[in-house]
Amino acid sequence: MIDQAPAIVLLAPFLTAVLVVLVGMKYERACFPLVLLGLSFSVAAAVQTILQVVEAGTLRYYMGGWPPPFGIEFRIDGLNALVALTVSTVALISAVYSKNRVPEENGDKISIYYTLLLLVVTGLLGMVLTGDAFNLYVLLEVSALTSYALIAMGTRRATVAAFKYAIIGTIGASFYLLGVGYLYIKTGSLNMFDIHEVLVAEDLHRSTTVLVAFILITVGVWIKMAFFPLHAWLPNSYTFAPTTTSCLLGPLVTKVMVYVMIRMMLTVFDPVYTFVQLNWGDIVVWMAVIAILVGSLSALAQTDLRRMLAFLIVAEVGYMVGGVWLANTAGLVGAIYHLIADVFMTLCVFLFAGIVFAKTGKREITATHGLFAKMPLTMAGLAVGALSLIGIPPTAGFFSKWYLIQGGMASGHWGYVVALLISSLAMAVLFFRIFEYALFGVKPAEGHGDHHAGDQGKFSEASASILLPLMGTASLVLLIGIFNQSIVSIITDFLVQFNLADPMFR
Amino acid sequence: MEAQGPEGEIVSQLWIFDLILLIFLVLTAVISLKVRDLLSAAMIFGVYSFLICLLWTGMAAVDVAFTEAAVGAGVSAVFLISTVLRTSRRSSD
Amino acid sequence: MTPPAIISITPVLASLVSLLAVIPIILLGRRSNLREGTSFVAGIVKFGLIASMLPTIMAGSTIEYTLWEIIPNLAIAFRVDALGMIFGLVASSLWIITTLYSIGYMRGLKEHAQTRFFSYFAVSLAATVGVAFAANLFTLFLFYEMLSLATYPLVTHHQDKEARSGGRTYLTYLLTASILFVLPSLIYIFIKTGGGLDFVAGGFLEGRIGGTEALVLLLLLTFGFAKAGIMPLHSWLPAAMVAPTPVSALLHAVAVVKVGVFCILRVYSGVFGIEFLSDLNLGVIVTWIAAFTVVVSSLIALTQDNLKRRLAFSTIGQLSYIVLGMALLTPKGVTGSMMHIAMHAWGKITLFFCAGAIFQATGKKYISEMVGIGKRMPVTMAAFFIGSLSVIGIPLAGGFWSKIYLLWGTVEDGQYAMLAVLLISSLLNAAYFFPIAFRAFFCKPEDSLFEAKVEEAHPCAVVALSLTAVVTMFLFIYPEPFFALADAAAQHLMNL
Amino acid sequence: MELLKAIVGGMNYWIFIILMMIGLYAMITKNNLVKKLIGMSIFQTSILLFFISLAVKEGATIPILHHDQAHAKQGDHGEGGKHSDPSHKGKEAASAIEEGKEKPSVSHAGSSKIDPDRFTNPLPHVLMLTAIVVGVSTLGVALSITQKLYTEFGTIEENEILDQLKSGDD
Amino acid sequence: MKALGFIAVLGTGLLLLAASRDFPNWGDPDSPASSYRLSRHFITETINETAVPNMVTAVLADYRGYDTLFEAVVIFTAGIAVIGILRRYGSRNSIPSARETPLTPKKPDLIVESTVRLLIPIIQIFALYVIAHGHHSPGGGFQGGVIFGASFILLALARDLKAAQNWVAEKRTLILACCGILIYAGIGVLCQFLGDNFLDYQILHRILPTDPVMARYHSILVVEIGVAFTVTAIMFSIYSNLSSNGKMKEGI
Repeated sequence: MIDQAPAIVLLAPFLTAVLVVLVGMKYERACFPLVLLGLSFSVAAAVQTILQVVEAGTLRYYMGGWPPPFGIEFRIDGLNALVALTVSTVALISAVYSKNRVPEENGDKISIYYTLLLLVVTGLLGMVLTGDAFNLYVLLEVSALTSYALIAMGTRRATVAAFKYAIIGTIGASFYLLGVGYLYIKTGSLNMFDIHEVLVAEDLHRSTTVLVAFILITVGVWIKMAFFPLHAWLPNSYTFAPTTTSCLLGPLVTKVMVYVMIRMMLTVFDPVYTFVQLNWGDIVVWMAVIAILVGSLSALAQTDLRRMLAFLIVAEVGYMVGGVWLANTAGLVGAIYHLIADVFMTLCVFLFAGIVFAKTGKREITATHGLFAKMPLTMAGLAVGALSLIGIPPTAGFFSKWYLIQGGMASGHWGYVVALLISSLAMAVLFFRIFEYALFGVKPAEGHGDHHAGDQGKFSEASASILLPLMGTASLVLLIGIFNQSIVSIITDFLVQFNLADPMFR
Repeated sequence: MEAQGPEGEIVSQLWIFDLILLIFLVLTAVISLKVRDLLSAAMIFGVYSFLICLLWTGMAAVDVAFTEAAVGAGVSAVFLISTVLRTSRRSSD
Repeated sequence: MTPPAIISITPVLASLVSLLAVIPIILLGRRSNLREGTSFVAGIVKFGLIASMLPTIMAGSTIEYTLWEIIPNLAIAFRVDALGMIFGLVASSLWIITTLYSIGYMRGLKEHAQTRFFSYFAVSLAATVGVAFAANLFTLFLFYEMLSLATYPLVTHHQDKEARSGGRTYLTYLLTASILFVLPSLIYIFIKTGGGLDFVAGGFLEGRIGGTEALVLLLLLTFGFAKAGIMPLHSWLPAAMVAPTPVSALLHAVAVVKVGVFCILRVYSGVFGIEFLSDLNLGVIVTWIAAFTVVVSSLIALTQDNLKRRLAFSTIGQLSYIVLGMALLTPKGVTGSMMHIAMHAWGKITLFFCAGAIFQATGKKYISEMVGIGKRMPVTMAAFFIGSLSVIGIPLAGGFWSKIYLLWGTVEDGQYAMLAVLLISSLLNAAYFFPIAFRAFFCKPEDSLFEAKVEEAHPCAVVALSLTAVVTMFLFIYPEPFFALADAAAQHLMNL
Repeated sequence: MELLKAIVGGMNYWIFIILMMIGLYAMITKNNLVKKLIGMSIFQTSILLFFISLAVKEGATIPILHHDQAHAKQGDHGEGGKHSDPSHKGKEAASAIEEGKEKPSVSHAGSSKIDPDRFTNPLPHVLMLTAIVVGVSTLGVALSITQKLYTEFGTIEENEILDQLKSGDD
Repeated sequence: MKALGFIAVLGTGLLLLAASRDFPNWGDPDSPASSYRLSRHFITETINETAVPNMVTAVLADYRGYDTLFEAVVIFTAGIAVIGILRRYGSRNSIPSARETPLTPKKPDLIVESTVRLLIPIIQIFALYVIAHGHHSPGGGFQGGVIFGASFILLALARDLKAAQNWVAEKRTLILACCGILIYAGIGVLCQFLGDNFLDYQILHRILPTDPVMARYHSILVVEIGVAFTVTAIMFSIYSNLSSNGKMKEGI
């Protein structure tokens, strides 16, 4: 069964999703253990896959036994394997978190909720693993449809956001599909690697159609990943969705789309094409700079905790897009490493927001007042995530920022470097504001703070199923930071084939 | 002419039919978006789907045409109509 | 000439021991005696570990240990040399005394959250010693940031509005400077040198970067280590005086601020290299910046009525002495500045202890309210007097020696302007310290603002401050250990 | 006549772009949610139109083999099935594909009867079957969100919903 | 907003237009898409490798069977999503703004009823034909499934939702949908258990009394049936949710 691992990564959550519907009709309590089981299988298979990739290089799995380009293949290299493991791990963690929260937030639809949760994970994993451009679209839609539903299950503002997301998301996905069509009309192939071969072999890189295909795919993916100025759908969606939803979607969706962008830029189109021939690096990096600044400064202006975090996602997407378009090894290593690190950092802070909401029933940042005394473990978890977002060693965020800044300096994009530093500061301000509330309680200016804290201050740490995911994520953030070398070595092994050290990439 | 198969022949001679279809396609699309009565809009959207289905038959994509006939002209329109009847029939634009 | 480096884990342990002590401190939170006992034990162990390395260092060797390579060519590594040793010794020995003092102060004032206080205190010390023994710029930065964060809860200990705004200023200055200035310089140097940020006696930048780059980097790093309080990035220090006095004493007279200047010293000597700096003639720029800070801060100190704030501005000035001495780039200047780290630490901590003791015993913060206090708290005020002697640089206290060396340094290089600056500022120092002691002891009896019932502070505090005062005087008689270390360090750094 | 045909043929691409623009414009600017969704459907069908258009081959027929052709092939295949070891045959076919660039069809006797130019390209059809299904699924989900919005806000006009949100009675 | 939208739309249109000059000629048999080995292989080899005359069916269910599995999953997802969004169970206090009752009071209409009664069996038989005959003619699981689902929708339209639900109750639709997916995925997993890759039907010749090629042929049929199950169930489920505003009581 070991050589089936790549398929199991995906099939485990997928089949569980179907089973959950069936079992959930009769035994609602059995849903949660099933979900855990399915996702654990997925994580185990992902670990197995990554071990195989590290050991033996690229792994190929032909769906239906048809070799590409006739059939659909999974071609798993270091990048896929890493992202897949990340996705399945995060899914597992947020599933654990959802145990107590789903009955509270969507009590009448527990099995439906879990099914959607597993399906969105299936879609994301499928996007990560597949080597077929069209198949990616199908799985993109699987994850998109589930996201709409998961978000729409929140408050009534979430429904509005979900509709907006559905419209914008469909535009993005359709652009992507159109781009694939434009590639198909020129190459006649759908397999990503085969498309690349044809593009190179027939020197199609000069064709207008390929250029338009590139623009369409890039813009489509940017819409889906909420890259400024295409981010309008994101903040409200993640703010008003059920907390379990935002813990799952917030960290994953945008990052997986960043993965898709990297895959498209490097594997389908050639780095020589995307970076040298088009030479849009400057423009895109400047757009990323604006994204970073707008994201982090808008985050400063928010009073709603999750909305603030949502804007941070916008900034983080700017980091990654900018990092990729720096077009050098350090930048790409930084972007990919940040992709992985950021998934866990974001999960960490979203879990915290979820806990705060669960405990206080409030969405505002001020809801954190006095939490240091009441929930020290929770605050410790947040502290790790926050330090990582700010970029304090030895958390993961520091190392990604290190590589990104290194890349920015190496390619002379000083604006990007400055933007990174400013956004670090903005995040520092943001999180220390939270720490202050947590440390001091209500604003001292209001005077009667102590009574206030005393009134509703009877709660303590959340239950284990809510707290454990946070602790787990926090320790993962630390571990990813500490063992950054092994992750980075996988990434650099992946990047070697593109020969980015070539002087033409600056 | 004889060298081509019968089906191929049909395709190549239907260009004028194609042209009319395409024009009507655009017309129905615009009308379904312009009509203020949503029920009519949904109906006209059904017509649109049906036209596009004919177009595809003309382009030898029978499977797709079949599916579009069932899904686009049939089920999609029914979904739209049921939503319109469940919500509001008037549109401000 | 130099004996080979010794590989030993002692420096790591020396740094970590106080970090490990946090666990028992938290666990023993409810039993205050045991908790503070743990602090004591940790302090003594720490001091012992550092002292145990002294003979090796005195013999001219170094002790190294690489903890782990975190990014290729970039490791968390420790190395003990003479310069680090001076700082390590000072910080760890003062921790013991400060712990003693804190017991008196915290219990005397019945402060809340003492467990938190003692645990973060221990963490801060771990970071401080980590900075002292860092083998490369990266490790240095790591511990520097750790110190910034660990001291935040200490600064805001009172958790009131004032503490909150003070804490805000504190972190804003320190983090902004280090993230905006130090981190990019670090990465830039990393790119330019292709890794390996290890401190080397002659510096490693020479020949790798041009003059303009060197100037920009120098300024970025000088201001980036904002803990050194060089103007205009000094405002955090007075703001941080909202902290409880033991914190102000140890951290803001010794650990934190000295970490700042220590970092600057390290960067000048280990990254740029004295020779490289003097070749490019960059020292002059820094001396002028430092001189400006020295004079202006002394003038501001004159106008402060709050005792702790006056001490804070005094500290800002004294820190710039050290930077100035280093920037002279002469052997005597460098020696002087290194000695001043130690001498000023003992002197200033005495002053802070006294300020705290006064506050604890009488609740007074303002100098104008301290008329006649000497009669009620003679021990405290005597210690205060000794401390001010040391800081001003008058014989009978250790500060004299370091100041002499600094002056000698200016003369050696012919920088008479700097000589003038140092002398003027000494006068100003005297002008803002002596009146306090004078009015405390020699005011007319009817002017005294104190009732007879006012007594000395908590015994622990008094013992602590007497101890530091005695040591300050002792250093005048026997400055040998610090002198030898500073001299060795200077010889090593100047490649003499 | 030929020229006109070519123009009309090329017109498919034009019409696809026009339809796409209509759909996209409606999605972005229409105020009524149902109208937006109709626009979305038009947008999606325009992409289908593009894909199907690129599958068209002059003089080719629907991608289904004639009954006699299929029968001949199946008979041929059936004999093969009887005579040779079945599993071996499957492997052989697969390995023939593996070998790659040269037309795999030559590896199999009898397949030369099928002229690829006689049939339209089936692949875009397959893709668009999927896309149609995706389209109707999206429509269904979006319509259900619309209904939920109606139950919560009592309107399906975007500006009225936004006004209600702004007045802050959440 | 309108101006901005217009600019964006115009930009996109111009972009696409710019590329369309670069396209191969209309209907050109030598265009890359048509002449590439992928398309040629599908046209010439399908019959040899799968024995299915309808290339679309073969490519859909075999070469790109993995795609099609997820196509079915998209439908399934949509069904679950609509339930998740819209379905309101039982006792929750209803919101008055929702239109509770049908627009026009339903009177049993003799002509409509009897026509429908006559039509539905014919539609369903036709749907089964479409599913089963997908190998040889246009059609297959999706089309058949949609038509089958439409027969229930027709019933619900002509009479009311209850009548249709007597045939397929809510739970039953879900079970049916899951079964469809499980049939499809189950075939795939079965292939894995027999030692081949997911959905590699040829290995099934070990348990079916045929050779590998015919194993593919038959598996495609099974897979299509699975798809049909799911599509039928979900189409009806979405309709009943949409038409009853998630209450599953009265349709439109």
